[in-house]
Amino acid sequence: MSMNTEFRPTIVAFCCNWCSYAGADLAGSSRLAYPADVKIIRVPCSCRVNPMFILRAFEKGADGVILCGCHPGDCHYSTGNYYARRRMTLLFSMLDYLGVENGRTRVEWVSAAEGVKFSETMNSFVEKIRSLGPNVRLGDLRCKD
Amino acid sequence: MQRIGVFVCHCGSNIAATVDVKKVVEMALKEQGVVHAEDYPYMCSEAGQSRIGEAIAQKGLTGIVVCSCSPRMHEATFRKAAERYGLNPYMVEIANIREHCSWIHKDMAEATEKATILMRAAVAKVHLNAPLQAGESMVTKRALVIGGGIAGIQTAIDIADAGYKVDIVEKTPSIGGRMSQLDKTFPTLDCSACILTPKMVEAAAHENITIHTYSEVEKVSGFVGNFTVDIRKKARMVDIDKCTGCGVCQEKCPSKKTPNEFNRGLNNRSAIYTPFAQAIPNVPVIDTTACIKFKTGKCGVCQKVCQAGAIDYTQQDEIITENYGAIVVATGFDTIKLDKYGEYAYGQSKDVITSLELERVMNAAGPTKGHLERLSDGKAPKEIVFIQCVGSRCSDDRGKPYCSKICCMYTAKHAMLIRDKYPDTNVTVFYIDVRTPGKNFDEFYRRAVEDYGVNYIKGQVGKVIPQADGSLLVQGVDLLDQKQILKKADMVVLATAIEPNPDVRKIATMLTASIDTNNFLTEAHPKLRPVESPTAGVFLSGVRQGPKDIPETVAQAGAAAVKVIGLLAKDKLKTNPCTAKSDELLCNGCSQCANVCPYGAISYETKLINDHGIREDRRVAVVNSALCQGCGACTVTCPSGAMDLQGFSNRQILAEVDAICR
Amino acid sequence: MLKIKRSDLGTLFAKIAENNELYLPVKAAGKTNFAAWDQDADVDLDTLKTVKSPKDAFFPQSEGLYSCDREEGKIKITAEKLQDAPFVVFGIRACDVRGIAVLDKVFLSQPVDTYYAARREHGIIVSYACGAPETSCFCKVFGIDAAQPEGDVVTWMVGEDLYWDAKTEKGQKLTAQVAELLTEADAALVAAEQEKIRSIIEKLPNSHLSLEGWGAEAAKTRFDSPIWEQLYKPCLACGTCTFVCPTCQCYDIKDYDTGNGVKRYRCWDSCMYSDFTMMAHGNNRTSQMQRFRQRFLHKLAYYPANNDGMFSCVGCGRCVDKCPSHLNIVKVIKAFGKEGK
Amino acid sequence: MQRLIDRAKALLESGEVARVLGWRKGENVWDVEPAFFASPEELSDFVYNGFCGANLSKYMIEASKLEGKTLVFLKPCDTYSFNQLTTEHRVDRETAYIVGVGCKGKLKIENIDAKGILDVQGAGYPDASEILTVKTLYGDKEVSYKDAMLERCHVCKGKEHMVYDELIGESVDTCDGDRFAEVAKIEAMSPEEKFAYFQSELSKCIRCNACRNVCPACSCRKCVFDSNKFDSAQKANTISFEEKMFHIIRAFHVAGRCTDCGECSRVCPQGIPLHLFNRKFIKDIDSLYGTWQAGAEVDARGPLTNFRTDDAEPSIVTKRG
Amino acid sequence: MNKQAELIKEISGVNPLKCMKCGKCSASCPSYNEMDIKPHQFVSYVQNEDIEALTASKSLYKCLSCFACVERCPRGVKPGKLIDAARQVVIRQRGQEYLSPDEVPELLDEETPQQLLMSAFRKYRR
Repeated sequence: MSMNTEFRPTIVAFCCNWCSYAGADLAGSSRLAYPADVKIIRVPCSCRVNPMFILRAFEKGADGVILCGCHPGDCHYSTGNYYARRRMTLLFSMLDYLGVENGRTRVEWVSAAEGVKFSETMNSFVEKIRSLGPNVRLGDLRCKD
Repeated sequence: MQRIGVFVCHCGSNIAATVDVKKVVEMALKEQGVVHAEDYPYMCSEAGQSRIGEAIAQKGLTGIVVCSCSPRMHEATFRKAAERYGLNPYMVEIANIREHCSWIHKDMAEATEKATILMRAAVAKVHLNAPLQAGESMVTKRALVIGGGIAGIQTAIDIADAGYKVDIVEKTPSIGGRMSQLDKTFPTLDCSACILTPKMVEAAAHENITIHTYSEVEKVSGFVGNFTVDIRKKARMVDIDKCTGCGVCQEKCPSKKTPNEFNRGLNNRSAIYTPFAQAIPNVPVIDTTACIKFKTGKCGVCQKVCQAGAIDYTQQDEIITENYGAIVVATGFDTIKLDKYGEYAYGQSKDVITSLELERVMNAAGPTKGHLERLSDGKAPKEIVFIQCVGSRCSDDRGKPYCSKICCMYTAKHAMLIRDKYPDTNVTVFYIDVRTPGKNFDEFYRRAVEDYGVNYIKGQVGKVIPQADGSLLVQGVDLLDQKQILKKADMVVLATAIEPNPDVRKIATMLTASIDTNNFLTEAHPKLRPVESPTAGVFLSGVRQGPKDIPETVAQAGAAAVKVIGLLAKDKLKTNPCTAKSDELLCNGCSQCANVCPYGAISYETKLINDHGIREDRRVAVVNSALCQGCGACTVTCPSGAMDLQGFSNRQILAEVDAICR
Repeated sequence: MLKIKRSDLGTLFAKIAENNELYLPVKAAGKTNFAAWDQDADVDLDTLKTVKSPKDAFFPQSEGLYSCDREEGKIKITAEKLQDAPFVVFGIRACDVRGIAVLDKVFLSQPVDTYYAARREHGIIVSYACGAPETSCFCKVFGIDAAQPEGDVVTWMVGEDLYWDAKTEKGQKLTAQVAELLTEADAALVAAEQEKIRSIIEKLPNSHLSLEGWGAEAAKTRFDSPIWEQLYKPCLACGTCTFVCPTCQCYDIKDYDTGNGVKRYRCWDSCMYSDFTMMAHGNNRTSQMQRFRQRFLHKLAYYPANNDGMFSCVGCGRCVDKCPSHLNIVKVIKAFGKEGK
Repeated sequence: MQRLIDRAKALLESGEVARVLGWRKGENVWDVEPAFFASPEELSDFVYNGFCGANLSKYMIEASKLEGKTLVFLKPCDTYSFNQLTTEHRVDRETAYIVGVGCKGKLKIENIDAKGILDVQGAGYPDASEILTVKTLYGDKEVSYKDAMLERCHVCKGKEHMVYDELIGESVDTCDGDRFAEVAKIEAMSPEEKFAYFQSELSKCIRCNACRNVCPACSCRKCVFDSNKFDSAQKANTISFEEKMFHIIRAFHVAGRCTDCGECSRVCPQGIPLHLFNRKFIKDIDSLYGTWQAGAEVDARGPLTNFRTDDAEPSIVTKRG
Repeated sequence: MNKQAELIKEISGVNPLKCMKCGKCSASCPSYNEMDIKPHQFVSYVQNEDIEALTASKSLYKCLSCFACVERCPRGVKPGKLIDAARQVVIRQRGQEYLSPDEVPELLDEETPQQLLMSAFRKYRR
């Protein structure tokens, strides 16, 4: 069989407490399945996510990292996700520049009412990561060991 | 080293049917620092909570992980339980193995593995949890109400009645606001002044209320319970203590060519004026832009005629600084400008007026002394056309996308009053929809149609064309009759959209309160916290929050007052301990964090820092934990990592990442 | 004396690599450093100084020591495997060979550093005389002869031939492995080349630095000199000088969290760093001046005091070339010389 | 150069400044070092020539803490850094007396591709010549001034000083290249090529921190890679992903604050083109959030502490291809 | 889904669902009385996908394209654009397809006033 069917990626999802984490809860209470590969870390706001967290996840073996927050304009803290958006745009662009497959990182805005969107987002993200395969290149960044 | 207890909830079969809870317990016991693990059918039950208590007592637990439903559901429950059993509530973490696991996965092995990983991440986090104490801040037992309309007055009276001091800041020379300009009120048709004036007097006479008219808020700093506000008291040029309100100065004032704001510019006033007869305080102000004395230096009539010697041309603006525990924003509304609506001929013909102008025309104290007459020639109009939704429900930039809410009702009121007083005058209303939700509202509207014969036409007006004979040709459509209508009218009244007063941005910025795309202030929650702003200690009253009529405004004013009273009744405030905290040894004082803080919670101090024996004065960031809401924007901006968020620290989140990726 | 044509060096390296790991100067992304040899390696014997010294071969920038893993509630400790296979470091210059001697005195004296000792035991040094010394070189000051390096095997490039002279038992063993590629050669040509090199060294601006006043006694006489306060000012507190230095031997021991335990490793540390020797109570050197002074007094006073007067500077001049602020040990030596203290 | 010394002497003697921050002669023409001069006599060692590339703004952080004013010589490009540091409250404008000094492009001794250099003639200021005469142990050679210039001078930000108390000397805009050409070249590569390129460059890194310590934007009292705040080790690790992490995070931390002064690339002992990281962010910021030059004005709010509600979504990275 | 209706929406760029049925278009229309289908009704015809009736309507020929309705519509529905689109549908039904931009110069004879082209561009660019 091809490797993709066996490959079980490790995926870290950072979700803001007010919208996306609640959206994930809604996906759960609506029984909208998505792969168990996704593990959610609760943060107060998407602006709490430091690029360091994302790189650290890759360093430790994650195959994909997704950040979910309130829709722009709906931030519980009014402006947090706008900062997150700029930070992540630049970070992703840098990873792309370094030759890391873009697609291993994603930002998606999911409101507390969007259980369906949360589930669909996770399904498509896992699908994407499975198609990319294991995170060799970010792993390869370990140039010496 | 923490001693951690892991409690795995079955949630009946909600979790246990998909997750092998015994296995999770078994895996938990292998984790570093886990000294106790058990499962139980309902952890959140009283019995479940007491098991946590037992384990805390017997095993000396220092940290707890509950594997259960979403923390949004029961985090508070388990934190309280921990506190009850002597553990700091912030030593509890939840692993969400229901919404994020058992409910979405079918395969037991897979779900159990994921639940184990989520448990592991929570354990890793708890290792780095620190006991957090909710902070305390003192509450200044005084409230500020910005805006002296009916909303502000009602809020102030309610707060004052509860025994707290209140200051009202009103930018015009008198309190009263929009309501004082109205003639009658729907749906009861009682006279606006008759019901408002007693309220104004009550406020003025109230021992707990201080009114600053002709004043504006200049600067706001501080936080919930501890605001410091600078108020600019504009120079009145009239000594408020000496003036007796006799009115002679206004009579004698030679400069009488200034458009009267109170009458919407429909007539003129003197340079020294009180906006209306019942003004509170009944003390005039000198409009220095119109006053001959101020323009040419020669005149001084008012000073000469004033028996009380109250006129003082040397007065200067004065800034007073006061402390408040709470601030209520009740700055009200105005009608939108109609310069983009050329088709209605507003501004081209004096006989096309807004509804608010009609209120003044109908009012006995108004420019026509209450006679309904055309402003162009003073003749009685025989044919009046009302146009609804002028600028409301409009998706382009000419108007506002929202419904202004009050127009249907006041138009019915106007139509009814006209038909009542002038039965030979025909009234036609062009409407899109008639919206009358409210007690006795639809009945009121039906009375206008059924008892007073007001002609309601479903359709809009495309154009108003002033005719050579002074009449107005109204071109509209009757959608039900499928007819285009050309109607000759003597007067056209536009139900103009309302919008928040234009100073909204300035005030919102000062208060760090957010405003929506229509410039209305945003509520902390649109349904559950409608009178609070997202900024703690700032409350919303009246149309500033959204369009509403008088009863609703008064109700909201009361609600805002209750929130203020609830706040002022406390001596101290507990603050959310999950706030940002700056490590002074690492802080560069670079101010980047303050730039992104939405709450203005970060300030800078120059402090003597002892950095491993090196003592120096350094500029360091200081977080005001009462203002900080714990979003964490600052933490990522801080390059040195000096700024961290308690409860969601860098190391805690990294520990979770590590545990998941292990 | 043996020799091999320069053009045949590829064959020689391949032959050495058959039985040994081989490290030699390789050019990658524009810079030459010691690196493992393979068929595609861009071997660079013309660059006089690799950016980093070859000390990595015996004392890697980072190396695992042991790891601790949790197993069923117990802790299992696994030591890192010691070097047990022979390896050859080819092309070490005279100064760097002396650098290894400096390290030996630190790591091979009691208590012996087993990781280093294992590498020294299995490592074979093929040194390489300097053909064209550069301005920043001052090895002569420390009694090093760039024309006659030490080592298990000493080599010279004369014209289009590499001359090969085994000096030790290890060297002879290596020579035996590659004997088929080497031919007998005339030592006189080497001697001529050596004279040429030595005459260039005489002309180098720093070849005649005076070390007067340095050595053990400097620790007392120069510690409190106000000159340090002048000298350190431009120092950026980076670790460039220490990391390119062939004799700097300080390391830090750190733990890497593997999720199920830790991997304990050591990595080079720099006395220029503010957290160098950071202890619970703080740091015993609180200012950059103190850290700066430490480095130079260590090279020129403390080390000689403990090692029979041997300086722990070998005059390679890497710090002279690489310091971002152009500070270096030559300026330090001269600054004190000027004052005559 | 004599004008600089004279002016510095005058200001020291009048007591207007307590010290002078400039450059001191080295053993050779090229190894000039940043230095503080406390008295007019010490100024005899002062030098200003083509090798005075060091950006003295960062030294002003420490100088700001000292008693009295410090006279600092800043080249046009250095003034951006000074402004940025002022914005971040790391230096105090009041304690600095800034003499904007002319610049004709600065040289990198490594760019003079010669062995055994003994002297370089023609690098003086203001009398720099277009051709440098290089005397070496192994003979003389000539190198054009332009060829020996630092990379950053080929993309010079211009000859205007952003902040100064007085100006001495003429500057030349040495810009003859496209600042973003290298970045664009890499962007156009396939992911494999990009990866291979950075892999080969970054595997040279020895974590000496010279880039960080010279960087005027990296002005943290304690770098996050030196603290335990993120469990991030400063020193070389067994797993060297840290290296890339270090450079990505460093670039990220200075994004929007980096003035593109080029010091990081100048000092890297391994010749890693570190400016390519910073410039990538600058290029992105310019194209996504509007042209931005850190340090062009004091107190301007940087792009990463700002936003527009209609900013591009991060998915633009994928869409851009 | 009705193809013609989709086509009209695509050509006009109008979303008929935005209409709040206020009738201001009909109130503004100078040709109202001449029309069998009134301007406000265009919108519901498109919404109800009754395109046949719309294209057969004489309103297509009565509309003056004065764009008063486009100008005054508070919801940006712009019935005038719908009717313009309906006209195009009629033309296409007759087999007279688009004019591609590169054909335009060929079709221009020298006698044609340039203003005609310009005014057409100006009108339809909105």
